[in-house]
Amino acid sequence: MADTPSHSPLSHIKMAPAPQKPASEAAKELSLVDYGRVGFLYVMARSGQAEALADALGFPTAPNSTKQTSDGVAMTTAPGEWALIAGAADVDSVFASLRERLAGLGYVSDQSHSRVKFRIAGGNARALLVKGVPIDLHPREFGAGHCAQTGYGDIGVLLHQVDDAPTFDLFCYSGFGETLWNRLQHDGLEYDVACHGA
Amino acid sequence: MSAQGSYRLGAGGAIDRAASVAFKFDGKALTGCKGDTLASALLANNVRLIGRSFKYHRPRGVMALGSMEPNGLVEVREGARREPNIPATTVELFDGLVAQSQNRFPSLRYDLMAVNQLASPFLSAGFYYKTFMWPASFWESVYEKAIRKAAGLGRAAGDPDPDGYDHVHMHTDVLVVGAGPTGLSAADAALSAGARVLVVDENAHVGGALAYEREDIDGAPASAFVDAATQRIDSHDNGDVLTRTTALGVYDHNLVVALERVSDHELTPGAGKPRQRLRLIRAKQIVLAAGALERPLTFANNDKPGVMLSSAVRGYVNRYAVAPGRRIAIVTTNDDGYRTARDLIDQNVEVSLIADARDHASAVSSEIEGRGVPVLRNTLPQKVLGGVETEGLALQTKDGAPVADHRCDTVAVAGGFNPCVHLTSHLGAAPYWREDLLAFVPDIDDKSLQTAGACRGVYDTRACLDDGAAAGVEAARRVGCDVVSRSKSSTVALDAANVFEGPGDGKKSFVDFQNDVTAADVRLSAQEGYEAVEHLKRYTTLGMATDQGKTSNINGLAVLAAARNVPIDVVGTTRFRPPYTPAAIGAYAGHHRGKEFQPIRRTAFHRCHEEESAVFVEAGQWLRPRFYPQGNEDVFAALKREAAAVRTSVGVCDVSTLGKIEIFGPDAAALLNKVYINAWSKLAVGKARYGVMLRDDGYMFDDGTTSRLAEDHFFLTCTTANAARVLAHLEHTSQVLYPDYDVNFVSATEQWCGLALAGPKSRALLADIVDGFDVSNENLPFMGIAETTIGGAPARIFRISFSGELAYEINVPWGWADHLWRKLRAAGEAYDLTPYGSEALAVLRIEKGHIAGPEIDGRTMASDAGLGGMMSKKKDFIGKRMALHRAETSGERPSLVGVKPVNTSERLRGGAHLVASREDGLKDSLGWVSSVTDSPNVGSWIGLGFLKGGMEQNGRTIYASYPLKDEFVEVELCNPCFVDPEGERLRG
Amino acid sequence: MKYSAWSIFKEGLNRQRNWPRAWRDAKPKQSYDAIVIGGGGHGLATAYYLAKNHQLTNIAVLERGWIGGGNVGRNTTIIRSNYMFPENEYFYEHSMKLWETLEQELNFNVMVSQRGVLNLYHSDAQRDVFSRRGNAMRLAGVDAEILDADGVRQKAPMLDFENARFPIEGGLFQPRGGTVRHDAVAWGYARAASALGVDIIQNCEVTGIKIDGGAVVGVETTLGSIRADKVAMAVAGHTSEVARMAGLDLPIESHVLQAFVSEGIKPLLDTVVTFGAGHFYISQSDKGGMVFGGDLDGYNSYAQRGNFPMMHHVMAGGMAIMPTLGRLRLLRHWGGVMDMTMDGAPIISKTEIDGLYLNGGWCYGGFKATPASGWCFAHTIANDSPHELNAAFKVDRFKIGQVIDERGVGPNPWIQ
Amino acid sequence: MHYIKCPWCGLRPESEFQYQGDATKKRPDDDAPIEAFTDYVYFRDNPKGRHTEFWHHTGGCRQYLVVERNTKTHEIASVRYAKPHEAKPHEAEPPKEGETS
Ligand SMILES: Cc1cc2nc3c(=O)[nH]c(=O)nc-3n(C[C@H](O)[C@H](O)[C@H](O)COP(=O)(O)OP(=O)(O)OC[C@H]3O[C@@H](n4cnc5c(N)ncnc54)[C@H](O)[C@@H]3O)c2cc1C
Ligand SMILES: NC(=O)c1ccc[n+]([C@@H]2O[C@H](COP(=O)([O-])OP(=O)(O)OC[C@H]3O[C@@H](n4cnc5c(N)ncnc54)[C@H](O)[C@@H]3O)[C@@H](O)[C@H]2O)c1
Ligand SMILES: Cc1cc2nc3c(=O)[nH]c(=O)nc-3n(C[C@H](O)[C@H](O)[C@H](O)COP(=O)(O)O)c2cc1C
Ligand SMILES: [Zn+2]
Repeated sequence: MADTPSHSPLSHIKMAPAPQKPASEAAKELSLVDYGRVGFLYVMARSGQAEALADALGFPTAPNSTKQTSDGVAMTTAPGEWALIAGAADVDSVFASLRERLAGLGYVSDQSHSRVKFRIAGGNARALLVKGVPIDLHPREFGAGHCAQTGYGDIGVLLHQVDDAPTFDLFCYSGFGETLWNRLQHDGLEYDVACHGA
Repeated sequence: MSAQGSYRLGAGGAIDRAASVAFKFDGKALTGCKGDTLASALLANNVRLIGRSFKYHRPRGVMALGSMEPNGLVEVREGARREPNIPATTVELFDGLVAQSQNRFPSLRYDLMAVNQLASPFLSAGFYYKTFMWPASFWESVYEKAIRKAAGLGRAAGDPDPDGYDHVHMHTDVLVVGAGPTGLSAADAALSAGARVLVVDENAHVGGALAYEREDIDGAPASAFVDAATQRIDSHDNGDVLTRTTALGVYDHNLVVALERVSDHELTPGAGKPRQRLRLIRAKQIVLAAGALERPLTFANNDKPGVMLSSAVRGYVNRYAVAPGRRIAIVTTNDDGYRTARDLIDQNVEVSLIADARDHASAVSSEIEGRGVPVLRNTLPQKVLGGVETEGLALQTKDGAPVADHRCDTVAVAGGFNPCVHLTSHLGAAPYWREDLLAFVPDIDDKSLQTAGACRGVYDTRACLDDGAAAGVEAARRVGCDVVSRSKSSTVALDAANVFEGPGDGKKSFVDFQNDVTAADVRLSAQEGYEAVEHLKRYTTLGMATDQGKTSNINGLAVLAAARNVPIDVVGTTRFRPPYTPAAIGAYAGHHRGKEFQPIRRTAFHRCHEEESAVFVEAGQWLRPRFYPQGNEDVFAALKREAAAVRTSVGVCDVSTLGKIEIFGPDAAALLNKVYINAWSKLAVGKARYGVMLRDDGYMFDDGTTSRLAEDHFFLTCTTANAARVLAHLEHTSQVLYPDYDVNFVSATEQWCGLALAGPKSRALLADIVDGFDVSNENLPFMGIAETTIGGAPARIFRISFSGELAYEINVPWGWADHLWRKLRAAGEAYDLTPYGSEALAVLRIEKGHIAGPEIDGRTMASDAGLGGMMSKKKDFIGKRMALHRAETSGERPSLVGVKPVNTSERLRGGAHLVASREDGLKDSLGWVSSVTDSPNVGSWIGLGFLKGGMEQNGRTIYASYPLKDEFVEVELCNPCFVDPEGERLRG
Repeated sequence: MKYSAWSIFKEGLNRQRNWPRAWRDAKPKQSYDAIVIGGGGHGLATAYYLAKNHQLTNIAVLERGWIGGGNVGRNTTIIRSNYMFPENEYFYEHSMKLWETLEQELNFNVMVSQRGVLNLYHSDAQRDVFSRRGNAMRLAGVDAEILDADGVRQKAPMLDFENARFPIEGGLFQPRGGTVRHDAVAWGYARAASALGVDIIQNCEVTGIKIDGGAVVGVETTLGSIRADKVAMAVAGHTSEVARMAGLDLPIESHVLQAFVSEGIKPLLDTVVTFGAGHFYISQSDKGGMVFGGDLDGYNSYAQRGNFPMMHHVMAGGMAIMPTLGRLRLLRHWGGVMDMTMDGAPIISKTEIDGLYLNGGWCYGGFKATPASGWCFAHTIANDSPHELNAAFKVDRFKIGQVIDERGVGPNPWIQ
Repeated sequence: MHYIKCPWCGLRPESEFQYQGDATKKRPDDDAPIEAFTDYVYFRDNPKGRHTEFWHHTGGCRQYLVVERNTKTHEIASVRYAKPHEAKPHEAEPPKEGETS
């Protein structure tokens, strides 16, 4: 019995990690990867402090946008609110440091355990996502570096387009993790989705 | 003679003669070929009788092409995949297809129910409103049963649908509905202008009407244009053409819901494929290029197998290389009949006669006459002759002079065109009448929807191409593309006779074929005052069948207008509603069915519970352990064992589903003061407090325990059922009511999972697992909280109790759930630790008199639940004034009491009413029993309830009346707290 | 002409030549003793009972379109009297009794079909809530049965007993509940009222209510102004708009409710089934169509059409409880404008203006109330005071803390 | 289907929102007469036409929005935050012809 938290609501399903493949090949197929728990910090500005906070932490301010910061990838989720994605290993130190830096500006809540991350990548990634995501994912409207707080079917997700492969990350509440996974797997069947652990 | 049908022509058509397809109709094995529809294959095999009508069981056959078909309905497929009422004209032939005729007994050709035809004088429109009233009780038991059995055409499959459906969200600049010349041209133009374009067409093929015609465009066969345009659009990054995709409906803000029949042309869906896919298309601009439908004429026996639309006859010859008959007569009001004649003659099918309602010749009529076809002008059809099938035609001149009966096996009817205005009317716009076109055309001037081509009365193909391009360019311009507008084509008056009905009393002249509505029915309806067009529809059922009046509506309106002696535009049209063609309920539901109806939410301990063989129960979307049976225990045995363990040693229960919200900010306490009835400012850091929230109207909304973790940081818990609403309520309070509050929220329901550890031995067990934290009563008193670790896992421990025992709620981050559970189970062995589920939890809380969902049911005031004293007098809070006002004005309200049977062996039931005597009626009811349990602790059933007078009646006996089971139990009123009323256990 | 099997037979032989108009095509007179605004079920029933029970025959029903074109012509036709609060239960049971003899009363077959209404429950807690209601019905002398899962299976074997997300535990059944041919109710009352002398005036929209010295004196209409001593509003979804003409402020919101009908099929379902947990209910019409619906779309609306989210939800509810519906096809769907009160109970009441009466707030359940609503409203108008059956449905109850909130969701009609 | 242009998230379908009713009513102060409370809680203008109402973007940024919408045509005239925010709203392109929100 290891004294570490379990990694994912899918831990009971044994999945091999994704095989390494040349990028050109990987881009063609559709893959779905369970990353389980990652560092997920929720940052909230106090009234009137959103810009100051963004300045202090180097966070983006435009809606639906993301930015790589020294603490992780910051995504705007709501006016004066951000999700900060950090490595699971760093989360405690980033959390502690943010708490200090946020004094008077806002608050941070460690939500790493409340979310799981699934990654969808490859040529048919959009074809899969449109089965659940209602927003326009056409490259004219939504590209690498964009994020959106929306849903896949009835399950709320924070969607992040990572690159133009295209690769998308979905963060959903842990309680729905298994349901969303099963649904994505089912919806990907017609594209021969390959499912893996991280 | 072809193996693919004796009526198959030797050449031509867009079918693949090399690919034979085997299918069955009414058990008979037949052969068609690839590219056929079921209808064309049946016609090729000379199967003309394919169904019986709704009311009179008249023989019916194929009349049309595509989705407008009113008559040729069959059941397709078998078993759980059986589908009723499918137009044979829409079924693409595939190997192994099985189809059956419907609404006949014992067989299609000898249908006994056809006697209804003899009774037809008594079955006129609305006859059932006038009879079957005596005796009153006979309606359900006799008449209605018979009517219901006779009604309905096909049968539903008896079993759950085995196939899958999915939904896809789409966005586009321009959506074009219809891939005929107009639609393709519109799409092409919009795409070249730089817009994102999507084209949908209900057919398996592109080209729209052109697919059935022998026409040239710019000197080449039309198919060349169609193929090239389709190719151009489909291969473009921003273009897409979807066939087999019907735009079912237009909804607000330009949502078009379309159905793609992904697998209906195959025996079963391919691996991973849905049967059908609903496409939710949000289009900035919509171009409707839906074409026009030919309409029939109204005359006696116009429903017989062998009577077909003129354009359909032509289409069967041209596209499917099928001769619908050997000797075909044509009745027409315009040039379309002659176009049909031309294509028939070219294929060597005999055209025996053309009866033209016009008095004059036209270019094409002269051409056909010149090729030797007899033409009668000024002549109207009066009656189709024959038995089950068409054998001839009786005619009259327009002024009533007789014409010799004509012998033929098929009658092609050309009554003019109805532009396909349906989708323009979904948002409410009504079309208007154009006398020059003898048609209702769309009157839509919407900034996001245009009509083009035949759909707005432009019938010439060249003009359609121009009209489509103009609409496409305009759509692109409106979405911001830099283009120059083009002018729309003008409509050209139709050279047609203004005729809808042949001579006669109309008793067998069908207007609505599928619903068996005749011209006589329409006239009767008008005579009886059902003369508003919507009354006509409802009284006669005109236009209410599966084709929704595609062939019938206008002809019905014409008869009504004549009967009322007003122009047809005064009569108006009935409203079209989605869907354009009937669509599977499964497709609308999509993925949401069975267990997937709502997403399943699992707690962090789900696998632990599974390992402990828990039986789960739904709590909203959550699954929670209901009980943990041991051996073959049933629920009652298990819950008693589990509840007893909590009272005597220690139990553990998953409480992760409770809503949890972190509240930050300097105004957090002020916010809690607004939403809770009690005061929060003075709650010390490290302490928890029970709170009650009210709705604006003063009734109880929710309750829960909230803790202060720092001066500006609270941790709120609320009920599982209300978790989402409570968060919304907090946001409402802080964003809408008090936007100056400096507060932030984050939902933490899934960050922290929780276990309740309850029972006299809970402290000892807790002491064993915490990492050196002092859990003594002094250090962690009742309502105290601790932030510590358990085997390295960060933990928040709350000394709160729902069971009334010494108890703790332990929260750890989600990922530590397994760890915590295993640690507790290992350490718990020494204390006989027992996991307990929601059933035992209910026993415990009822014994303790704690209110829950059944008590806080939205109609309870805090004072009803004995919590009135918590309401702060010093501060404002949501619901305060209304609660106080209601308490003053609404008289004596039932309030919380405990009940137990006087005879302790008797059972109590939730939902019983509390009454003073057996004779009492509902008006005398004094209250009700809200929750009951067979209490292991008390040794009998006990209950909570609400009673007028409440606890003032303590000790009195009354009755719990449950007439649904004829139970009437004498009960004693008592303190709702049955266990440890002083609260020594939970504080000790 | 009296309707009967004999008249049908006679007219069948007579080429249907003698059937008269079902109701007279009346033109407005200058003045009436009473005017009923709204030619829906309630307005027409009110006129009928005013004439029949209170001998008030110099009256008119003013309908802005064609009679029966409002909610009476677009509802899912369910009738029941399965309420929990006495204020509701006695009233709706009175309605049920009137339904049971309505055909003979009106000489019009409105096809009252008492095929039973079955409300499914999925948990013990829900069973207890339903029991409280069922027991209330029984205490009021009304029929009700509580069924377990097997009992439900006998009534509706095609429900999903195996794979449902919310497994069926049982149901509350009212055998006398059922369905009625909705359009026929409007026509039947119109014909019977017209025969008693009531003017039924179509295409006559009321555009103003004339008040003099705190008392009503008539109405303005698109066909001119008409004098009347009493004016009674029964305009359902348009209650707020019409009441505003008299300056009345009401606890009502208008919301859209959708309904759906499938293609006609041979008998599949013999009773009315409601699946509350999935916001879905269904019955089969005599014509064979499966008629079903769900909840309000959930936003204020005067449009007689709904939107996709609720539509999807309803279909999913159907598939969740009756998966054999999957391959059946939706034929048509539409919407109606519901007058939602803030406590879910109706208003049949005098108003603060003399001679002005209000009938409204029927929410999504006013069809079953039609006979009793007309009956009580007529009583209230004729006597200028409510009958005991509708005394609680007064408009001022909201000001004095006496709401009749049987649903318990508070003043938020959009919450399901 | 209503599509609401959330000032933060952009154009989103109705299904992401929870309707929250009439936005013209203001919660009275604690000491207001009881009539003010009954009016606030129960009485509604319920206009046929332009209606000012709350939509809560529960499936997105969780902001309460004030939406002006026509209850007859369902057309949306304007959308703004209930609680003013200093942060930049979604790039507000001028609505193009034909766009409903
Ligand atoms: C989809 C749907 C399903 C329903 N299902 C059920 C059910 O199963 N069971 C049930 O009991 N109830 C049901 N209802 C509710 C029921 O239909 C209504 O509560 C009831 O019909 C309302 O009363 P009414 O018949 O008088 O209304 P309506 O038929 O709407 O009559 C009101 C009339 O007033 C007219 N009017 C409005 N303004 C004016 C004016 N200014 N001047 C003149 N005339 C005017 C309107 O045109 C209309 O004809 C349902 C409603 C809908 C929409
Ligand atoms: N000779 C005449 O008088 C006459 C009359 C009418 C049409 N026509 C001919 O018909 C053609 C008209 O061209 P057009 O492009 O305007 O119409 P069209 O009929 O060629 O194409 C319309 C297409 O839209 C499809 N459609 C209709 N509603 C749909 C929906 N809701 N969802 C998906 N698909 C749908 C139809 O099935 C059809 O394929 C021209 O070639 C014209 O000459 C001639
Ligand atoms: C109980 C019931 C059954 C119905 N059955 C049918 C039907 O079989 N065919 C049909 O086209 N419409 C049917 N309708 C719907 C009506 O055509 C119509 O849509 C509805 O009355 C609303 O009117 P509107 O669409 O004109 O606004 C039915 C309506 C109800 C209330
Ligand atoms: Zn938003």
